[in-house]
Amino acid sequence: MLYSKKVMEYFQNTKNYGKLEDADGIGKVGNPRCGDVMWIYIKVKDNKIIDAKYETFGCVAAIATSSMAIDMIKGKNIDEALRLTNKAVAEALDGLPPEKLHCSLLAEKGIKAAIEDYKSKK
Amino acid sequence: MLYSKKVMEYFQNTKNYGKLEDADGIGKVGNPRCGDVMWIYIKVKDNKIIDAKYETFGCVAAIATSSMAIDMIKGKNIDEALRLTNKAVAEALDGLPPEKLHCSLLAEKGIKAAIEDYKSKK
Amino acid sequence: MNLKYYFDYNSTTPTDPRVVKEIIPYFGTKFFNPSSFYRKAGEISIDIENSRERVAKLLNAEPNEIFFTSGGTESNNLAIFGITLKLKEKGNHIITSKIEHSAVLNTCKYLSKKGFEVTYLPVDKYGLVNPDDLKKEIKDTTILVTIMHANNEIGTIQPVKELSEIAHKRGILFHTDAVQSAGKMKVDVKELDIDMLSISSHKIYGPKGMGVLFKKKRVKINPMIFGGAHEKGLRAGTENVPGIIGIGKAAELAILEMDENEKRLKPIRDKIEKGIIETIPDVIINGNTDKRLYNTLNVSIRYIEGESILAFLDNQGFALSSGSACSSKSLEPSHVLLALGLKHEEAHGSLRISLGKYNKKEDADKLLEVLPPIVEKLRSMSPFWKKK
Amino acid sequence: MNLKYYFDYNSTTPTDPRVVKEIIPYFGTKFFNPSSFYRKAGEISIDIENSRERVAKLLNAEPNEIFFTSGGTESNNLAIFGITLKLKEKGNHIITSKIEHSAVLNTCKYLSKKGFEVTYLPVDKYGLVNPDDLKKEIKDTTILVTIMHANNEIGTIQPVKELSEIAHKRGILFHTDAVQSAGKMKVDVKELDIDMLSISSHKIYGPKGMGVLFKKKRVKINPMIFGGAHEKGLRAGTENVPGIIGIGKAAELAILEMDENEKRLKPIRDKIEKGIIETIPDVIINGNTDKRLYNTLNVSIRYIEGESILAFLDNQGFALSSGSACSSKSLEPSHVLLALGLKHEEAHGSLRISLGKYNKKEDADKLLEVLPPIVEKLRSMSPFWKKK
Ligand SMILES: Cc1ncc(COP(=O)(O)O)c(C=O)c1O
Ligand SMILES: Cc1ncc(COP(=O)(O)O)c(C=O)c1O
Repeated sequence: MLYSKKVMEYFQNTKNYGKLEDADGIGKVGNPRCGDVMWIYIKVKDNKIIDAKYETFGCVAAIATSSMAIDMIKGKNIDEALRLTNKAVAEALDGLPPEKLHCSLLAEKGIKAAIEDYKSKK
Repeated sequence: MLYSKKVMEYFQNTKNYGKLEDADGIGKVGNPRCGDVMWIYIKVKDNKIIDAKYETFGCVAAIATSSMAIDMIKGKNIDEALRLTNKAVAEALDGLPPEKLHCSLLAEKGIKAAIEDYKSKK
Repeated sequence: MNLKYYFDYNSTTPTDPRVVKEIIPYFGTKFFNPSSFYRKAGEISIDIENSRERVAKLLNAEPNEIFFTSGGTESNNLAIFGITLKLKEKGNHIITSKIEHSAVLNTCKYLSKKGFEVTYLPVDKYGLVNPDDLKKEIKDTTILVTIMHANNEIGTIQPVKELSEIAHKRGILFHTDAVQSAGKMKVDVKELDIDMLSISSHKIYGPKGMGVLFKKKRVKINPMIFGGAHEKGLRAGTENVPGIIGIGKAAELAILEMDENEKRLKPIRDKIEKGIIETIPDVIINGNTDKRLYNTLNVSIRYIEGESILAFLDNQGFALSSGSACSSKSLEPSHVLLALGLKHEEAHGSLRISLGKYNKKEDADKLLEVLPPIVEKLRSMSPFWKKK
Repeated sequence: MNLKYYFDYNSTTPTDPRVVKEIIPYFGTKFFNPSSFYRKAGEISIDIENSRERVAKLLNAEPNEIFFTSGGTESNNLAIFGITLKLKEKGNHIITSKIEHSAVLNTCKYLSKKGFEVTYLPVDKYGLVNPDDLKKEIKDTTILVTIMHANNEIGTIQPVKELSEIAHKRGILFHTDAVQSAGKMKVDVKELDIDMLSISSHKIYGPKGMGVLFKKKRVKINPMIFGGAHEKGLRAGTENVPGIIGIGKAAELAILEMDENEKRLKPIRDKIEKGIIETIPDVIINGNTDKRLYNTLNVSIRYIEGESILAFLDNQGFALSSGSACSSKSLEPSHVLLALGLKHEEAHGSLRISLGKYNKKEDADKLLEVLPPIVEKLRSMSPFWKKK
């Protein structure tokens, strides 16, 4: 399996993980059967994502895309975050092996789910 | 193809070949289609084979068995020569590869044919 | 060779330098085609026969029961296709197990699309086939039972002698995939009463691209690759002479070193097993710890996924494998682990540690040092861990 | 390497020392299984892809059209079985020629026992297939035309471009066995418009036990060996990495040296041909002297038998081959020579001289010195010679 340098960097030095105790929205996506589960936590203030974290059970690509996606939404407002595509995440990681593209999709879905959760609680 | 040392010796240093101009019997056996033709010439005096030669178109085994068979009948009387078996020829050569045993049969047949030819002319 | 942290010997082994040394001349001064007429070529065919004898010795077989192929996969295919094509008038039923290597499973799957019926015997939670299950599944149309000797992922060793006896009582041929057992432990085709058996060179410190099918003389099978009359007409193609010489030398070395390897490696494997259980909570040891290859350890580390563990280990120079879907190219995790009854997520979180003759005790100690913090870090990222 | 008097390069070639050098690390430091997860294994799969690219270049193909097999024989089998199994609903008719290698002929013979119909096109007395014959034999049920590029015994080069065009006009796939042409002469799959093509490593100074099937992307065929998803699912089995690296390097060297080899070897071959004609009466040159591999010479020496000639030559250190039945294990002489219309005894008396890159002009001179007295001696023993 050959990952880009960027993927390995994000995988190894991943920082954005852990539970966000006072999260305003949580997106739980994925299925342990398939080997990938991603929980995205967001904290929102004035329509802006002021903090975000993830918890991920999954492979290198799943962890790296989680971490990258968090980096990409932190500080953004919700609408911007909703426009984040899996493609953008994969590109930011200098690409993913074809069989791993579904991981970036998971990150996109996780963020959307977290925002929805936030909206539904509002 | 692995021949015994004896076969190679008889093949390389074969001496008994050539036409016997005043032969008393000639045995022509084999078939060029199959790659082996043996002509056995004998000269007979007082029921004894006093000289013999062969001409052979064929492989190493065919040539070596021709030469060996000639050695084995020269000086013998006809009845003895008729008893020469292909097995004896092969054994005298320290054996032949299985797919080459038919060559020794040819030598046996050639000698029998030559003796028959001699008898029929008598 | 830099094998310090290589723990993936069930995947492949380096070619023993003594084997390489024996191979080299066959690229150069001894390059002749063994089918050619001249003496130097004839000498190569003698060398091939010597190699056949060495392999025969490893299996306690006769040299004329040894056929060279291009690997374990081809040997398995040849055994299965060879029999089924030969006996298809007699019956169309094959019995195998759920935990076979893909070289057997996918061959059977293909045949089942072509009108054959295949029964996949289940295994217990340690990976053992129950001989009674075999008895029950045999029917009048059964023409072949193929059950592996030792499993590549969990190391579980099947009772092949008992299984082959059951097959034979019903007049059915028995094949075993011994790719993982041969060279590691005694494999005696006479004692086990096996009709056909597959081995692979690159699993026993021989070169890649070479395998052997043992086939009893009285067992007649169809060839699969047609052409020249090589391997007594069973396998056409100019002989891979370096490969043949290599597997012969590898077999010879295996006979000599097998016991010593077992004596040295089993304690190391056991130590790793014990160390993992003691330092990492929530792990499952997969396989049958009584009937298991002495070099193999398979463990599921719950709440995390195998590829991630492999990646962190790889960064520190350790080579292992996992039954996770992510570390292979399929989407499903190991069919072997699932057959044991593991949940998908447990199979995804599995590690296989397989030792070989270049492993040292110190390397294992190092692995035990490195693994727990990796597991801890990954668990700290996992949504499942803290939820316990 | 002691190749002074080796004139049997069409049978096999020594592995070029530069190829051996490139192979060696893959037994040791680079022994990893390319399917494994860790980085060092990933590097091996990159090396494999580089090798694929080198082979692709040799054929002017795309790398994803190159599939590694265990040899020329398997490649031919895979092409033929692969298509016939895939298209058997569409038709059951195969067209080939009478002078194919046994790897094609015996595969076709097997299929003809399994319900396929096979047409064996005749050749003219120089070994050429007549394109008109192909046109005539194509019918609605034809699913494959497989005709070799250059013949291994006589060197005759078929008009494959023309032949494949005829097949394509009728929507039929075209395979060619290029085992003897690839590496020796330009083989451009785009220019020749070939759907599938076989090559063999050990004929181009690469290691034995390795071959390639070129297959156009749009051509779908069935695999023949089942198991893991290697070679994009077309050929299962742990990759023979040293073999793959070896054929890649051999391909690279062939591209570089092909022209030079032709320039140097053709005059030597021609000199031998001329020398034999001038010094030995009653010989027949077999093959097409216009459309012929530059390294190959096949001559029938009438009234004597080939094996005997080979044996005397062998004693003096010369390695050649013959189309005589006696030098092989069958009873029939070369089917190729018979297809040219030669009498059995003329085929039995044939010699094949095939040159390669280690042959020198002086060695050829030596052969010309040695051969006539051998012929004379054998003729003096022959019952046919004096009867003329
Ligand atoms: C149990 C088992 N059978 C068959 C094979 C296939 O052998 P090869 O890699 O030689 O094709 C392997 C290894 O890959 C194996 O572990
Ligand atoms: C024309 C031709 N096709 C196929 C083959 C078979 O190739 P391999 O020896 O690699 O099996 C050969 C050589 O033996 C050959 O000359």
